[in-house]
Amino acid sequence: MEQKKVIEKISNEYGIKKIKFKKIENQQFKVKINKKEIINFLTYLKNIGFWQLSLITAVDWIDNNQFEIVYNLVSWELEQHIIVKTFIPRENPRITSIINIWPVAKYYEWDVNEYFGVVFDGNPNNGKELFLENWDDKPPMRKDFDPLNYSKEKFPEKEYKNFRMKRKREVIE
Amino acid sequence: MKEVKLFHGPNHPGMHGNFSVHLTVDGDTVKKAKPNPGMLHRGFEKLMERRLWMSNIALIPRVCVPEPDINETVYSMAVEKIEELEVPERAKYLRVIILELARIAVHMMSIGGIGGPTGVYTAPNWALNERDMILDIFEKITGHRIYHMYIVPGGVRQDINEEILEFIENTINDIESRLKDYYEIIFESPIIHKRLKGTAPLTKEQALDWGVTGPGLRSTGVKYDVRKKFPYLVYDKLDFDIPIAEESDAYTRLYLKYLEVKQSIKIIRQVLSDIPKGKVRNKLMGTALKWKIKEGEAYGKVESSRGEFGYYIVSTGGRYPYRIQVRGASYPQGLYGIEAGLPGTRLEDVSIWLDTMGVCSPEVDR
Amino acid sequence: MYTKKLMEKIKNIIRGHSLFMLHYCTGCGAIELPPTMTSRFDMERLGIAPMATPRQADILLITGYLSAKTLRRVIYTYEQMQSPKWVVGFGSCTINGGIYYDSYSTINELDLYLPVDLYLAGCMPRPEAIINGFERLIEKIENGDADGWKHYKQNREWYKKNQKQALGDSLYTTR
Amino acid sequence: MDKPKSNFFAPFKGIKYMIQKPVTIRVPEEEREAQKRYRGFHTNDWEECIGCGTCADICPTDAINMEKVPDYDAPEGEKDERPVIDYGRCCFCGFCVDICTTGSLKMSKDYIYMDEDADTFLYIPDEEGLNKNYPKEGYERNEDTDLLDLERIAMRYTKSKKRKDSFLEYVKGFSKEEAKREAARCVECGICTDRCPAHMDIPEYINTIWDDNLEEGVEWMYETNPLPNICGRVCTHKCEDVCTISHRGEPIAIRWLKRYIVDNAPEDVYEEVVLSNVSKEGEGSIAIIGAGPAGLSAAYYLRTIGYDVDIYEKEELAGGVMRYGIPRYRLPDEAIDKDILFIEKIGVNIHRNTKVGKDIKFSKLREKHDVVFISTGFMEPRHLKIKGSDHPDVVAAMDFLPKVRDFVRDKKQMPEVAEKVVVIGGGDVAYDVGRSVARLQNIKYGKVDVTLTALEKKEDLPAGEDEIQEGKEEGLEIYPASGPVEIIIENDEIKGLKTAECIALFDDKGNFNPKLNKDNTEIHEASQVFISIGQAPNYDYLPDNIKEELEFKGPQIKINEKTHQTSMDWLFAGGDIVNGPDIINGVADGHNAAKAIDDYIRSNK
Repeated sequence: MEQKKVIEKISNEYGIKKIKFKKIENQQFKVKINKKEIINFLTYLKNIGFWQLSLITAVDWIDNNQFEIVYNLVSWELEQHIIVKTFIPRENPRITSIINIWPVAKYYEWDVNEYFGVVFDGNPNNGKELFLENWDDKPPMRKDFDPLNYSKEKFPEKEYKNFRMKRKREVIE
Repeated sequence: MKEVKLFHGPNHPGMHGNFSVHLTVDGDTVKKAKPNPGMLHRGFEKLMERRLWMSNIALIPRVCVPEPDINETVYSMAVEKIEELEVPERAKYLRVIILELARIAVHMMSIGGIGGPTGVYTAPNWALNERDMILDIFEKITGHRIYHMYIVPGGVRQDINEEILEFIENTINDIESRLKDYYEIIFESPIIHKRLKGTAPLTKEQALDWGVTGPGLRSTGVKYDVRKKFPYLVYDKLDFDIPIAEESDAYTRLYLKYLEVKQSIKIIRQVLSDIPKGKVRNKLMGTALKWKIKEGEAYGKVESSRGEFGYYIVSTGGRYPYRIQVRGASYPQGLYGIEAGLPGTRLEDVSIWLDTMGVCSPEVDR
Repeated sequence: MYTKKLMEKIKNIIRGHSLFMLHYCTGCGAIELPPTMTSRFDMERLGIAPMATPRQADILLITGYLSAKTLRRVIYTYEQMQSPKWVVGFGSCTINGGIYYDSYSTINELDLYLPVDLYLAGCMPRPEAIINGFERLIEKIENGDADGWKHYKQNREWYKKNQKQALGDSLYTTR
Repeated sequence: MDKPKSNFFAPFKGIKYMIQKPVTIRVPEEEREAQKRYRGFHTNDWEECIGCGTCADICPTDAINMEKVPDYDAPEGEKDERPVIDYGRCCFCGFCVDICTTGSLKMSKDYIYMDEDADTFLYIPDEEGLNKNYPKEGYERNEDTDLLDLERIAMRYTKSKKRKDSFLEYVKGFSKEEAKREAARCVECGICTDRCPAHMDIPEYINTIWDDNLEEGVEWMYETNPLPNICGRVCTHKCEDVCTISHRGEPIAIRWLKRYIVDNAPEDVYEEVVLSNVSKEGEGSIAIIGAGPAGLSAAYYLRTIGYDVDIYEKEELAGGVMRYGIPRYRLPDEAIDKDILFIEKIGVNIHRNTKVGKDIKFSKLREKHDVVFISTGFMEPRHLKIKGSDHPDVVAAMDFLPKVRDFVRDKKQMPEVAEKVVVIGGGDVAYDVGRSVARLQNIKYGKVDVTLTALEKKEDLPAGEDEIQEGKEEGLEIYPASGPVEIIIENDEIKGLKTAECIALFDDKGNFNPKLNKDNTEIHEASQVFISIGQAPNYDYLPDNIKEELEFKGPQIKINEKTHQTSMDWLFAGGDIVNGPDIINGVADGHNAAKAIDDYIRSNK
């Protein structure tokens, strides 16, 4: 289906008229949604054909003191990709889990929880370790975490011994 | 009987890659499974934020080791979407050549990989040679066997000449001439039939619930292929079929890969005859040290050998990406799929399950 | 005395000619091992074959980067292996962190945690380089120069200290 | 989908391969050469490499470090560093080869290296290669892989037809888009900074254009140069001669980018930046004689430290050679005014029309101020002593150029120009004269007839390349390698200039002593001759007792290079009367003198 028609359909059926869609390319568009609306909106999208949840991710907007939670949905029937975004505050970040809509969201949310520290209410794995082991610093994907410093402290770099810069050969007179 | 906890991997001959599954078994039957990823975690997404748009090209192929080119392509495509950068037609064809060759290489590797859990060691000895011949092509085109760093935003790094085109043609002819032997020696082999037929079944509902894509989903009858539904590069101009099956088991999934190899050869043939002349790269403004990408975000996706592979890129208009998230193609089956799908499987089939579902640990861990 | 030395020499020659490589893929370099093992480059010509279990293996190949999480497993694995045993560092990452030098989850210098007998340059080394590397290792074993495992035994304290720095005090348990 | 059926005999079908050639490559007995484009270990040609460090900047793995080469004095345009590659980091992407500014760094086909000692993996690339076997060349950069932008953005000029009778500025300046494109080519190596006499932070201010942050650009500029409007137009741009991009392409238009920043930074921002530099730390007062580049530069930096500064300028307008020497079509008054305005705004007093020795006594300056800084420049013409050079129609450049500027500025009387003119000299000033004369001729007669005669050969004319090119467009004819012999005068009127072929400029000892071949002469018809063979200083403002105490070397004053003092500790000197030869050197000299004066005053308290 054409993007315009899909957008029209969503705007008409979903009720809230004010949603602003923005085209990224012919088969991809994005939309910003209020945090409270997110469950309803995603449920609706799944019902109209966006069956596949491609990805849940987060972006740390440290200057605005916000986290952006991004849901990527694909419909191979409508042949459209939609990016749904919502913003939550950076202090004590919480958002409702969507594992009841898409079971696979359990791991995407766990991922975001581990790397950003965002708590998904309803997900049983909040605070547990998945990828990392014995992690002892702030969530690593946050913007204020510096991986190089951490690496230097924990995993020392090699110091090359016996190295002496020498002139390899007489450079032209 | 008493339940026993078993660590399947990371050092296990049936494990492809550095990945571990915690199994709770009752006798030979798996009762509970918990994936334990992260052995290959390198924090790619964080590292990319610290590197220039160009320098990232060196980093990203390492996200998925067996099939690095999809990373370069999808990163470049997402960047091109944000920057609205045109790619020359010839470069698109060249990218298709690389991607399809890579698909053949990976499928060959998974056909060979089935030798591990089943004990049919003919398979790896044959199939990996096939893969190596493709690596020879890669070395000729890009200058390296595994990590090509060939596809960059705006096109590809180097043009190829007639000699290389001919070399590709000869190699795929050579591979195709042996495909019949694969059919007979591997797919008609009674051992493979005994071990794979009916093993590790997957229903359509399961596949949709877990979010499986690629051959896994197609083997349950859903005809979803990014190349057809969200055409990129020049796939809409090429003539090829998407093989699908109705009932999914380990054998079907493996056989689908074999059929896809045939389709890939067909695609490469078309590309070799259709490839237009012209330049291969549109560069961004200035030197690579100063490249900037416009403000915005985009999700680039391609059909990898294991399904939909995507990069979500956010740029704030600077010299470094603001945020990149990798959507590994085997992320759904590699994590949630294991938890939901493995219980009920017999212990000796766990390796087969992981192998034919195409769990690629580096892209899950990132 | 002489007979002991002679015996050692003969033992070394025999050891060098039947090496079992632990089949453990720790990083991306592992992708070049299948061609090396199978028909194209066929490392069995040199008497090297993959082995599934650490207790029967002689060579531990660290194929590239090691995340801290893997390092813990690799240390268990190494300590399970029977002496004499050899470690081969594979590619840039094992020497000085490689492309992941600034990663929060991968180690930089393998030599701090395990004794390495041979390093191969490249990212990643080609099968040719691997086979040449194995030849060199065999040579070293025959000459009795490859004694990393002795070094590990003698300097256990030092290695343990480094391992603890990277993995925390709970070296053998996870939280 | 039809699935294959199980067949008991299927596996045996592989038996036919028993009689075929095995696929195994028997490494190490069998050596396999890498493919043509293979990215193996690096090689580096030390003669070509200039140590710019661009490879280290692009490296995704931080594998390349620039290390100083001991006992190596790098020539101009080169750094004394060379890359060192850490194969414990390198990922063989080849970006360093793609971006190498000189093409010295290459990759070989060599790919096997192993060692038990990890310390041997740090490698100083040279032609021998890592295995010391002079490997074959592998990966090569080409146009597609190149990561530099080699083509300069063309500057837009007024066409020669339009500009030939106009004194309006003919260089139009970059638009925003053009400036950004040009700025994006810079690789930030900093070799230009080393070369610039004033050591301007060129990469930093170019970067501000790319980042759309001109305010910071102005800040960077005023760090080292308080006359950016002027230097952005008429600087001799030594920096561009050494630009690393020029090894394979066209150098970055550093001068025009500087001009872009000052022309386009918003006025209020500009003022804020300049004014905020002033501190109130220093106590003392300084007299500066001469408001030329050195004087103004010294005044600005002394004032920013907090000193009271008075400049005494004998002319009606400040600016010295910039105001009265350089023609207006190259340097409009607005640019000079803008720079001087800001210098005055921060509190520098410029006493115009005040000639020291006449309007104010030198001894009084000495009383009023703690320190006197002289920077009066070379404003007097140097005379040529040949037959006929005392004719009134023989005009010196430094007498003529101020008149032209006065004419253009106030529409005063037009200076006399004849229909046929010869200019003796081949430097920038000679071209200034020639092109000014051409414009005046166009206004007066509607056609151009200007001939330049230079001692130097065509390839080493001292004038800038664009000057020569643009002069040609405007109708100037140049006769290189011809030395003046005689100005032919008939009936008290000039008929022409007789020149002889110049064989050598210097004698055996290396002193300037042109040798002329009197057998090969030429006569250039003209009724007016301009002489532009250099300028001289004028020290008549200095009282005799001070002049006696000063030390001279030729026409210039000898100073202590570190402290900028003359033989009297309170008297400092700078600019052309000490160093020369162009504006940017004057600015640098003024800045250094300011620092020296500051040190002197502080140490005396």
